[in-house]
Amino acid sequence: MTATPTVELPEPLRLLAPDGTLAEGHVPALADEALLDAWRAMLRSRVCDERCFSLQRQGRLGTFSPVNGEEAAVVGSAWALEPGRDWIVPQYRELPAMLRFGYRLAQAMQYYTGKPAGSRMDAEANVLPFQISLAAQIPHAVGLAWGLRIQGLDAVVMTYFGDGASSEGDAHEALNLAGVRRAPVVFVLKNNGWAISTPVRKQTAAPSFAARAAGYGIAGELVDGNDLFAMHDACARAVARARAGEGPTLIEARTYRMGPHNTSDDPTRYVDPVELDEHRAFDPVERVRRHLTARGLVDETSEEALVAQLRAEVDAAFAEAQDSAPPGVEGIFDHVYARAPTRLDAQRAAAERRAAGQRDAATAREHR
Amino acid sequence: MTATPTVELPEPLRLLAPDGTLAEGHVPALADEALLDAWRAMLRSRVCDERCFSLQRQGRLGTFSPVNGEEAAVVGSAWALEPGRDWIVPQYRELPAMLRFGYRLAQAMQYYTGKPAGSRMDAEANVLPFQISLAAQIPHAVGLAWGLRIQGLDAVVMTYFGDGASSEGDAHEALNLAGVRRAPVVFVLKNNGWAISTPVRKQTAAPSFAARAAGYGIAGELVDGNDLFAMHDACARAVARARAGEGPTLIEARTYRMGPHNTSDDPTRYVDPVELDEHRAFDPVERVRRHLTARGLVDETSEEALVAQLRAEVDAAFAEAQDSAPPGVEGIFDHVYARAPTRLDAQRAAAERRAAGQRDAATAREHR
Amino acid sequence: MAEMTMIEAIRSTLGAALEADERVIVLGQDVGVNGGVFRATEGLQERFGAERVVDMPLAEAVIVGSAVGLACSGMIPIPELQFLGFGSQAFHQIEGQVARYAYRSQGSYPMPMVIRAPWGGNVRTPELHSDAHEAKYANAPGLKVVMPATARDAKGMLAEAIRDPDPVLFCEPLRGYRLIKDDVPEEDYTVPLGKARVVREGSDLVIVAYSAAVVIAERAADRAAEEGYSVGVLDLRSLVPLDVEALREAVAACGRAVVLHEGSLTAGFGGELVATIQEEAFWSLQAPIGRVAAPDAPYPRVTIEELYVPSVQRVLDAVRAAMEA
Amino acid sequence: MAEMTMIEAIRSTLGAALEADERVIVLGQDVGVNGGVFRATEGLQERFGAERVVDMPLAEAVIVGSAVGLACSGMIPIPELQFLGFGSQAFHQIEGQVARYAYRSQGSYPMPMVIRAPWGGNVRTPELHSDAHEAKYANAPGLKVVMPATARDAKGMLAEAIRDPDPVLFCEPLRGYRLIKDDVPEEDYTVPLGKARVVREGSDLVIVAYSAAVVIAERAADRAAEEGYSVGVLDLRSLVPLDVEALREAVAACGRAVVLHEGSLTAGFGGELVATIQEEAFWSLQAPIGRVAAPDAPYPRVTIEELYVPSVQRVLDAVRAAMEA
Ligand SMILES: Cc1ncc(C[n+]2csc(CCOP(=O)(O)OP(=O)(O)O)c2C)c(N)n1
Ligand SMILES: Cc1ncc(C[n+]2csc(CCOP(=O)(O)OP(=O)(O)O)c2C)c(N)n1
Ligand SMILES: [Mg+2]
Ligand SMILES: [Mg+2]
Repeated sequence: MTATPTVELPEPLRLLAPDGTLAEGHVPALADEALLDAWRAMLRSRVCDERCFSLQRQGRLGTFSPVNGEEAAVVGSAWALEPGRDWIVPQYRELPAMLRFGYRLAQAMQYYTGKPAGSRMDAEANVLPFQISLAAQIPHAVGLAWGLRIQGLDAVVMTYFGDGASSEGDAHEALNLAGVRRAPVVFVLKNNGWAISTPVRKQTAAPSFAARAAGYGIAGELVDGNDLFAMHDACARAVARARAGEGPTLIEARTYRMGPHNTSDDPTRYVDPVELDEHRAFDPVERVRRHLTARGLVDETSEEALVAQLRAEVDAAFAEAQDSAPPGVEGIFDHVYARAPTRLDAQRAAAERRAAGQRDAATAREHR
Repeated sequence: MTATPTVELPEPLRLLAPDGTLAEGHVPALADEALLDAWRAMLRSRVCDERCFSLQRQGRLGTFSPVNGEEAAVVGSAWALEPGRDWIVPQYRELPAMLRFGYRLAQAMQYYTGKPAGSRMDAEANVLPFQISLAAQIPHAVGLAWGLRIQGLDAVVMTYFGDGASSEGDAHEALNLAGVRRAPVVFVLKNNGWAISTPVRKQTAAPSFAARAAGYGIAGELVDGNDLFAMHDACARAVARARAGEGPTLIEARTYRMGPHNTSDDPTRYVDPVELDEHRAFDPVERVRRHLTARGLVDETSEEALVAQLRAEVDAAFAEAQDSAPPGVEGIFDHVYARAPTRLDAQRAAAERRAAGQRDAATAREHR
Repeated sequence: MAEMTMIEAIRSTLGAALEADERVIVLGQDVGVNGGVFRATEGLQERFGAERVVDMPLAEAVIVGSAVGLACSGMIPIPELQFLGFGSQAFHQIEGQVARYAYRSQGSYPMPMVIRAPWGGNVRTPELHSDAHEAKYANAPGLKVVMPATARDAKGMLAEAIRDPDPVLFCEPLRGYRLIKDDVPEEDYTVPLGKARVVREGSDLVIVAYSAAVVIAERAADRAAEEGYSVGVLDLRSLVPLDVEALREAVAACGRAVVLHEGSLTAGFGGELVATIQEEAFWSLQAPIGRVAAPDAPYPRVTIEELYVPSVQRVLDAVRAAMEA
Repeated sequence: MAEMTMIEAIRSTLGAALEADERVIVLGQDVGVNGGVFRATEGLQERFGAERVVDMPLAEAVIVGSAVGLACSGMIPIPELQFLGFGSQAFHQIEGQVARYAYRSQGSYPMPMVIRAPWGGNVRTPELHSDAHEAKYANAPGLKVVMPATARDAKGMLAEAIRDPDPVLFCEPLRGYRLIKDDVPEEDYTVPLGKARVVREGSDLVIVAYSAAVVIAERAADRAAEEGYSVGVLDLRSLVPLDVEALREAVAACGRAVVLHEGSLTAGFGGELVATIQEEAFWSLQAPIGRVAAPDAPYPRVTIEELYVPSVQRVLDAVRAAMEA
């Protein structure tokens, strides 16, 4: 009758060993062109991280949060969905997933360079914008999934959040509502060990976040988040359940943040270098590389060519973002309301006069 | 590796059968004078519910939420604590627990008649006031337990909330923090089947709230909330763990709200009378009565005398509350700040002038 | 025309909106089977089913937050806060998400949402249920804040708010639910947001108010009339958009004003009104603009709430003070 | 005296408070090992241990909510919100619990708490990090709201806020953390809450400001001086308590005022200031009081934030408008 304080938990699902060998008898659903596409997305992410970091150091980019170390968690999950049909609701560290669903790299670069257009979504994109307010997107994901289902679409929504964000009330309220409404959502909780400087053991006493699923009457699974195949496999099953009307799943992707929290962070203040080194052995990109190399699908030469191409892609995107001038006064006022109060229009007119170098005749006028 | 959607859950802990017989071999820790004291508290609660309802119907009392049906859940848990040492952090439906820890019935009557003094606690009372904001008290309970421990006291804090309140973000954040800090808290989640008109199946898809404990790395237990002995037993174990520094426990007390949500509610709109009738068979007061009668500890005559005495107690408390005049202007201003802004003092002075029938010379003056 | 209470007016608009547009969905605590704790949604679940009038778990942040997602999917959600005071639990979703999602997404995801919320004092509710929080929401750019004072406006403004592509916080005065009763056209109509209503003209002074306080303003104007003062009453109807024009005209015409609201004084919406009036009509002002508001104290328990909520007498005192200044 | 940045001043007060009183406990996200994302608590965990400078889970409501419980137990908690914008996640705990717990319990449970929160624009932060929410908190009776503009005040007012038996929201301007640097006494001292600071006198007009905007006000006053206007600057220091006396005196002396704040205009704290000034000094006023504030739009992305945050030029324009009115 007494539930013991800590439930004995299974090891995370792992299908691809760190040395690149597949689990006995496992035939990955992620194969052929999709697999290579996923591989490219992982490499693109690395290339983008590197490039953005150096641009930020040169003062040409704003705050940036790298994906570094979490490529398999993000790509494996997102590749279990169907572009054009399903949706991505991100936090801020899941660019590869967003790119697959219609967000463009040049938009990301606009976002990172602080331009409002970086969060404008193309009509055909099935992505919500980056979310700065931690966990606030999780209720949105549930509502989105619910609304799409009401409209007869059998879309699945995948939303991401971190071990830190999992502590917010919004995470709880959303997981619970998803259970009640059997909303077609896959919750990907990327446990990367850190919330800025806060290690996961200070975040929760739970031995696993996946264990929370039972408290909402939903499916839960603990997965090696650095294993592309395991992530894809678990998420594909979750997507199938969601699609079939069997409700949501909480996936805990055990991964590790290999770099700083973001460009303002100095992890040497709090990350034990020995621990960091240990985690390097589980690098998700390296693992897939080993696997693909062993299967003869990639080699050093082809990867070099690919990386060069990805660099060019990233550079082109950055250049495109650079070329788009930041907005003027309209960037402050457009879209705040669809039908703006007259007072806001007056404020806008005043701001336009100022921008045109005209002095305000009477400040009061702008408050109309 | 996959956690199945719904964890198979044990039946609630039950030690006292509805017919009043004890589980084979169980020797209740709640015995002798403490048991009779608990019984009196349960009866007092019933008497108080009845009295308050009729006073409210006469327009002599404000909004009132009866304990009706949850007496064992409240009394069994609170009697597992030690008065003078431990603390109660209530929602609003746990008067018997508060009374054991220094809150007085006359204060409760002041509260129900809308007098501010109803939430002033005596110096020796170890109780926080009634909390209207659902779940907001749960973080308080954790902080209180934490703070008492910092100060070297080995007090245990017991906090109560409902199945409805359990959906609030505050509940999650507090349970999680309690796990991290191993705070000496016993969380008593009274699942009475309803949040006003919302049945628990619309509140959550979880088969049990106790299952949430695993997601916080804390102990959890599902208990028959209409069983005084089971509640006491589970809570006594939880208190012992907390006292020993082994951290918090989440107790789900499965009970049933036998009456309306409060004096403004009309449950005939939404409660199936058949369901309600079924639950009557599990009445917690009747169950203890049967047990005590079988053991020869109470009989009809002694109960009649007791009820008469309790009625007198409640009436005296109500009379005392009636006698205490509501405050005047000071009731608005006292205690808002310990060091009030001068502007508030000016507002107070103006209010006093008004109360004295004087017209305000200049309204502006009160905003100083 | 039919005489209707405010609650009936609101119910009828909700029914009409659910009827007219499949995308409309009503969600909240106890809005379904129970028809809302004040019966604003009574009968709607029976008419439109449990998928369109939805009883939600007890969690304000996800009631509002899931409405954001519903709107992203193309729905028109009408979440209900059981009381405005519990909007604080959803404050981050309202000010941080609902209010700025259209701006954040540069128009990709508009938020055609109406958050309904009852509030207001002198109805003997428990703590936190009467709290006036409108000034906090009026300071959340991207949101509109509507505060009707009549059944007629409640019906027409709620209809307009539902059609409006921007998110609206629609605050309903508890005191008015059953007490406010007026002639309401039976047909469908809308009342624009941001157009104040001249309740009565007055040549000496104008009292500016909104929601249930408009009745207090009218009574004070009556009493002032007995003393020979011609006092007008302006019902703002919405705080955002604010009818700056109407404020200017009303004060320019008479040169004196008293602003009135139920919430506490400091940083209450009265400050905004005074500031706007003096920006717009400074040279017409013949006396300081009076503010009548609750004191800077929490809403008290019911035995003393009448000492807290601004009374007719207090407004009258302010009128006299302005007239005699 | 030593020249100190604002962040150093704050750190020194926190250290002194932890040193002086065992009941003081600092809690928040990343305040421990990392010393806070802005290093406000750097070195404190090393000095006072992880039980007194506590890294908390990422959950604002329980950071503040557990501080309520800590206070009930007799502690003096100093919770940190990593950014004021994320105070919205804890809004129900701050306005509904912290602010009114002493009142609710009729003095049984005072809340001697200081909630520290950085905020403010033009520092190239991501969305929501710069938001000015002070008006919303100033409208939460029971709470005090402190907004220092100098390192000296930051040190002395934080010390006072910690000693003050009432709960205080202590807002720290991000822009000032390292840029604001002034002479700070090395010894322990306090600066009272509710006493404004006359930054400079002026016979033509006074600019009323607080926090990082005081520097903007000073620069505008300099520029106005070049045009021959004698412009004073009043630093409010705290919004609650509000130094009504100082406002009256400042405006009575010169007859003209401009109020300035970083947050958006409508229902911003400027409204309160204008209303108070005209209540107190109506007959001295020679021109409408100007308000300079951000527009009624969300805080924008970094490339255009300078178009949003009130500039020296805008304040100067408002000064001229008032002088020429
Ligand atoms: C509601 C809220 N609180 C605080 C912050 C400041 N903050 C930004 S990122 C971060 C840590 C996030 O950790 P986690 O959720 O684990 O995500 P990760 O960065 O590891 O991907 C914090 C505290 C925020 N953005 N939102
Ligand atoms: C934060 C908040 N939201 C809404 C309410 C309105 N309300 C009062 S009681 C109640 C239902 C509570 O249900 P539950 O938590 O199960 O407790 P019970 O009344 O069954 O004991 C609601 C919705 C409130 N008081 N606080
Ligand atoms: Mg993390
Ligand atoms: Mg319940």
